[in-house]
Amino acid sequence: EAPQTAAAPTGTAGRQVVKTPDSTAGPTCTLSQFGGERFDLTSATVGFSQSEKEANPFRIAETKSIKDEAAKLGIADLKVTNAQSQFSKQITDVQQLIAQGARLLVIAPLNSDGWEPVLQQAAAKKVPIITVDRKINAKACTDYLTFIGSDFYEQGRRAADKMIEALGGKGKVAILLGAPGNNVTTERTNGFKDRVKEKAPGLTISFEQTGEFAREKGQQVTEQLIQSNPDINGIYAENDEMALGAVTALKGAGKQPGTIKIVSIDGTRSAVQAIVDGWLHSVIESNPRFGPLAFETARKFLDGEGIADKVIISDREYDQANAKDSLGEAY
Amino acid sequence: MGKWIRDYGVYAAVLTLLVFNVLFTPHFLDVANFRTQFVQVAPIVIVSLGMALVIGTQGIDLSVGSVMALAAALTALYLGYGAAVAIGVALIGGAVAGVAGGALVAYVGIQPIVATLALLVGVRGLANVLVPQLVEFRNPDLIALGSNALFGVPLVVIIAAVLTLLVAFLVRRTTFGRQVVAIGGNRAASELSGLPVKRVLVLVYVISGLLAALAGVLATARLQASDPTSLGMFIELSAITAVVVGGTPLSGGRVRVASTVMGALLMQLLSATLIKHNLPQSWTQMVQAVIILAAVYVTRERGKR
Amino acid sequence: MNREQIGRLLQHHGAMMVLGVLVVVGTLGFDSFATADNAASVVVSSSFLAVVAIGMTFVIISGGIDLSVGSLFVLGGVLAAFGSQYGFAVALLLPLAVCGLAGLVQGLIIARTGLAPFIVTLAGLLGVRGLMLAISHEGATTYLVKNPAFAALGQGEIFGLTYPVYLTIILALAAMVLLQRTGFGQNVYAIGGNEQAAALMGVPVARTKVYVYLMSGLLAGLAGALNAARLSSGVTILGIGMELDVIAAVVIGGTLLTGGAGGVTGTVAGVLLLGVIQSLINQVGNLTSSLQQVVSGAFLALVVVAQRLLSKAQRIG
Amino acid sequence: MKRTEAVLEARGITKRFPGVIALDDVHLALGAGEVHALVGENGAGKSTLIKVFTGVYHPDDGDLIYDGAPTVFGTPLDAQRAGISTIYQEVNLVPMMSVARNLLLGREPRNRLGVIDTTRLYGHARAILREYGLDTDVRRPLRSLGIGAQQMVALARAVSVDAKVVIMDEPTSSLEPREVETLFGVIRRLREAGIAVIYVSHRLDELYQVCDTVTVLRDGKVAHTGPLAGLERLKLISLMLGRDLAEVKKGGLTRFNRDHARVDGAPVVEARGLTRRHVLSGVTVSVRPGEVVGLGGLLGAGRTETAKAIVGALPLDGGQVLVAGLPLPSGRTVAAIRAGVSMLPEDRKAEGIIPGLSVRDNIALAALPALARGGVVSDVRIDRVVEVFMKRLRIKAASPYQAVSELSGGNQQKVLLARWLAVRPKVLLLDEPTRGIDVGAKAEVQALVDELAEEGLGVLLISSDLEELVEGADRILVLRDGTVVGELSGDDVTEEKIMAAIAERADG
Ligand SMILES: Nc1ncnc2c1ncn2[C@@H]1O[C@H](COP(=O)(O)OP(=O)(O)OP(=O)(O)O)[C@@H](O)[C@H]1O
Ligand SMILES: Nc1ncnc2c1ncn2[C@@H]1O[C@H](COP(=O)(O)OP(=O)(O)OP(=O)(O)O)[C@@H](O)[C@H]1O
Ligand SMILES: [Mg+2]
Ligand SMILES: [Mg+2]
Repeated sequence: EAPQTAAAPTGTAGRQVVKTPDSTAGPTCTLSQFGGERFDLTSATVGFSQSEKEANPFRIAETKSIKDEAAKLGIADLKVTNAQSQFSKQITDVQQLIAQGARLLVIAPLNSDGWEPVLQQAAAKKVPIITVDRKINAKACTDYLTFIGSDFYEQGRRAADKMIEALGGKGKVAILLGAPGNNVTTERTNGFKDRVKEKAPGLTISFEQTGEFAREKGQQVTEQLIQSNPDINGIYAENDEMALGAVTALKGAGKQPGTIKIVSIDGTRSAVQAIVDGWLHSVIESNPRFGPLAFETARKFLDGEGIADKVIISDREYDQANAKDSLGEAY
Repeated sequence: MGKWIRDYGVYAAVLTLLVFNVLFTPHFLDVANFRTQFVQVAPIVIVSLGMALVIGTQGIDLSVGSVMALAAALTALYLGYGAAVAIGVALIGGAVAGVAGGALVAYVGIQPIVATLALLVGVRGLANVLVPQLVEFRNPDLIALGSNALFGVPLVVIIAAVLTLLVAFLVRRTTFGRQVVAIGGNRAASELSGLPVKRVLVLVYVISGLLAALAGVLATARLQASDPTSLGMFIELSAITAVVVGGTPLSGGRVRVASTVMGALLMQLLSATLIKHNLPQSWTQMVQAVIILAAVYVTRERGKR
Repeated sequence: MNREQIGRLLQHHGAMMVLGVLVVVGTLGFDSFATADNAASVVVSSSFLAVVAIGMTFVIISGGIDLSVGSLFVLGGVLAAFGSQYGFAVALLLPLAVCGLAGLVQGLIIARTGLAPFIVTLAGLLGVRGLMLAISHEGATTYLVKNPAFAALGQGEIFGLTYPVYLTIILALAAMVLLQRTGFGQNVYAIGGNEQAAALMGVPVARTKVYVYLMSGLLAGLAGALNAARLSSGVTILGIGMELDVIAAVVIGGTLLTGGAGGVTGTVAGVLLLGVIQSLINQVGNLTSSLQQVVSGAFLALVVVAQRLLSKAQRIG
Repeated sequence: MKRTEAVLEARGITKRFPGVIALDDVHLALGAGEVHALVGENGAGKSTLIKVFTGVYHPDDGDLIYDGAPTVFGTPLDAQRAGISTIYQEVNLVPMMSVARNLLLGREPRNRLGVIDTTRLYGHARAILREYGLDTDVRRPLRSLGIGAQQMVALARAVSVDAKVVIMDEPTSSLEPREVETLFGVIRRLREAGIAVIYVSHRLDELYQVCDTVTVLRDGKVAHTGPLAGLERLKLISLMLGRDLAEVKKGGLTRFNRDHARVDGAPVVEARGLTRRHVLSGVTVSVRPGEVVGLGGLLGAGRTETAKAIVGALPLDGGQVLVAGLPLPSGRTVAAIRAGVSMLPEDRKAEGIIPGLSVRDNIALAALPALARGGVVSDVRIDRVVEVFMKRLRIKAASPYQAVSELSGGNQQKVLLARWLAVRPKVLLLDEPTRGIDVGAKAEVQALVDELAEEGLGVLLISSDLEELVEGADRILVLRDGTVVGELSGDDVTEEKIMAAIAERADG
């Protein structure tokens, strides 16, 4: 049996769609406000700093999208670094990209805080920074140009909505947390809990343990969970990998699909397939294909157009209704 | 009395945890629970067995987690030729990593911790180059290996048990086992006594590599997916802890197989207890630290470093 | 005799020489390598690792190992950021006090019970990280550095290099003097070389060990605090696996893991070497992340093998 | 004896280890300027008593009186600070540190800034060592020195602190005659300076040369104490062994009884032109079955290296070893042992015993392949072999399962001999087989060597004890600077001739 590596979809399938700003959006940033000068993207050095190894579908699709789009636009000198999940390394990586003469930086930050040294250096050289998928806690237009990505808190809330829908607003839910200390973990947890509190007080969260965003850990924690809390009704996994690990655990324990409702976030091909198979209830998407939007934003900015302080993309959701048809769009 | 605690302290600790759980953890006495704990601990036990041998020679093998990842990658790559071939190739991969580590230690004379640290970094990278991302598979044989049971006992557990017996036999009853311990006790003396020191050292790392690879295959079979990125991350620390908590001194010259298995069980039970009681990560880690220290303290080798 | 001297030189300063070679290669191979900016980024980012590695050098020379430094580093940062709301002094002293205490406790356990440093500091690694998570609400809270004076400690510059670089240089020099020219330093070498003999020669073994781990804890906490000042925040996801980088740097620098030999110069060179390798990989700019790991692993192996062969050559010569 | 004069005094000291009473109500008084011999069989408790004096062990019972007041030394450091300076049985220095830093560890000269003044450190060290006839580069690591030189450094270190009491536990066991003379000079100077010395040695000649008083320990108890002068040698031995004077006299002191008959036949082992840079240059040795060949020479002459080269433990630049006419592959100990060549190493602690293993496992170690079937060991066979040798060599141990590290030096040595005899060698290379073992055990070992030669074993005997060499060997090769400078056989085998062979070349 051949390994089933999910190839990223070609064409425009699954392309990111901007949710905000809509046409009447608030403050914008122009080249003159930012204080840089115009340059030609195709001949400039562009730096992309990836935060984690390209080992999960999200990161693979993200890096690929940036590289593909750069190639498509004819950007000759794209420098890519990878921080291998070490934050200190990412700071150094970006500083070295600046030192190598990068005129534009696209950063997928490992963490939202702690960017002071990079921001100072970039500001001094007037290098615009576009952060993708995760925010940087700093001032848009002064410290960096803009943020393009999903709203993780909102993702958590939407996951809660799905869980409430699945369980009819009551029952016991377990959370498989992401890696501790990670902003994504925090926001997806808070969004979920807040929404549950306001909309379905009958839903109790009786278990929350970290699965570190990894499938095996998700499996192991779920095995312990269903053993000691057999009355659990739903599992909220903060990414697809842990959800799929949970599925393996449920299969191993002889459970039938659908007896425990699982909701997760990301929208990888395997997860969407698992909806089709009945194991997952629904998945909130977190779209990693930042290339087109990032470079379009850069182009607009260099052309003098105003850029919103954040560009929130609209994430789809997959469930029984659309999973089968949307398989081609999942990454 | 002191000696008794040293030799059986880890058993007493496991017993204490069991009693605690029986009293305070719901559904602990279910058969399914024990099954879960044994299944989860099996790969750690297998890795720890190899680690115990390596530590017996006064070495250490930090590369086991990466070797597991390599085995996972190779399994995925060769699954097209059938499960048996894939497992074979994975084991060969583990053995080759062991040869590399062993050769660096025995023939070049690099300290084990450094030699295997280089492997830890490099082999995981290699595994990722081979299989850059998680790959799911549906090979029924491999899945069966991970989830089937014989007389109600999961295959994974049976394999771990058999390997434990095998390694115990190796240590107690064979020339090789004695030589391992002698080399760990005094390498210069062993050399002058005509023991094939270098060969034994290489063999020990090969065994550790093989066992780690097998653990990687089993974990992969259980996960029904090959995940070289995160499989076996930090397992070297769990394995070393299991060995040391079991009373094998890091200074070598002694291998305690049964206690090592107990050490692994202790750590497994501990983490299960903390998960089942839904403690936050911060507490989990602090409690683990205290228990490790306490266990190592009671089983410590008096008068030795 | 001459051969022997060369051999010894190569072993002690091997890292320095490889460093030199790599710098030349980088300069010839990449236009943007030998620029002031790039050099500054390597030096600045290395300085934090170097501070931790200096402490580790003492620990390893004494025949021990300290796996808890990564956790102490992140704890130091979180505490500094947390403390910065109460002023400069708290921001600096709180991490030093707590991390120093953690080092002290580990040192006491190691010295008094004779437990293996590996396992004690492994427990330290877990426990300290747990403490950090507890303080930061499971890592969810990132404290920001509110005190401008403290932030300046990590960000202020002289001649394009930040203060921590100069502090690192001062610390390295002080450590050299401490190691080579004081009784304490001699004691560290002695217990690493032969603990039993050292005890019989009247070296206060237990006390020396306690100081060594105390120092390692203090330096890891200090590095974490400085880093927090630099980042203006107490980032909670730092330091995982840092201990391995630090140990690698110390070993590449020629300090023997068996103890009894080594020095601070080598360690500093080892840290810079790691930084330069990383910078070279970044210069290439398109190695996949997995391949980067293979390269790092192979390089580490290469350096230690070369060192080993050189020291063999020296012994024969 | 006036108690008040004692600098250091043990009153009823008792020290127990699991299973043994190492010291049992020991009394010993040491006066200023007195050189006090402490003797006894292996395991009698000498080292233990010394460790009690120096704060390494704490007595279970009894008092230590130092300078007239009851004292408890918590650590060796306390004892050292109080003025008790010790040279331990095994060289206890730090091999990787330089000679100078070893010598002055803990009292390095400081400069005005309070940091170590390296110039003065080295100058000081050089000056001290010159007094002991040692002229080496003090900046070199200690391990680059021969074991004898290391012992001299340890000695110089101990004496050069301002001590009131200097304790020496077998200081001469690795010294060459000239160094021993230097040492005695030092001891006499100490005596004149009013410093008390405790001197432990198994070499009785030495005791009579330098000691005033003697205390004999037997099984942890004081068997005798009094002035040495006037105490007959045989009487002293009978006190140590706890046997009747008459009985000792009858058995005589002859360690070797065998007639040095001419041995014929082809050499069982033949080493030709062994060469290794800086160590050996063209050493040729052969041993025939039933022959005891002695290797004489000063420390560092290359005797150990010759033996190591023969068993393949030292890589060679040139030369060849033939066993029964067949060449051995160079640098492979396994092959040498399989061919029937075994070596008893000189450094028991570093190269001999495996401390964590039992007596039984230590004995069986080298013979394991022969005692196993298909790689699986046979306990029955091991037990048989172990029993035979423990009996034959009279190894004193609580049981075969006792850890070998708990045995006294002499018994450890016997365990090692047993290890080698268990592989049924054709040639046995013995490097200082009686170093640090008591007269009784020494005689047993020597008798054993005779017996083995009688049975047709070839023996290469390395010893710094000329008397032992002369009485034991049929033929003697004298080494100097890694070359054979003389060969003596028949009536030429005398101490004078050996000395002459060494000296002749040294002068020339
Ligand atoms: N650490 C220990 N544990 C158990 N027994 C010990 C220990 N040290 C010494 N012994 C025992 O105490 C007794 C006295 O040993 P000690 O080393 O004092 O003898 P010794 O007179 O110095 O002998 P030698 O001449 O061989 O050096 C011996 O029976 C020995 O086995
Ligand atoms: N000053 C020196 N320079 C270089 N090498 C030395 C020096 N002194 C000693 N050595 C080395 O150490 C060795 C001394 O070893 P050792 O004392 O074991 O010699 P030996 O002849 O076996 O004497 P013994 O058996 O009495 O100890 C020499 O062969 C030599 O290789
Ligand atoms: Mg003794
Ligand atoms: Mg010798």
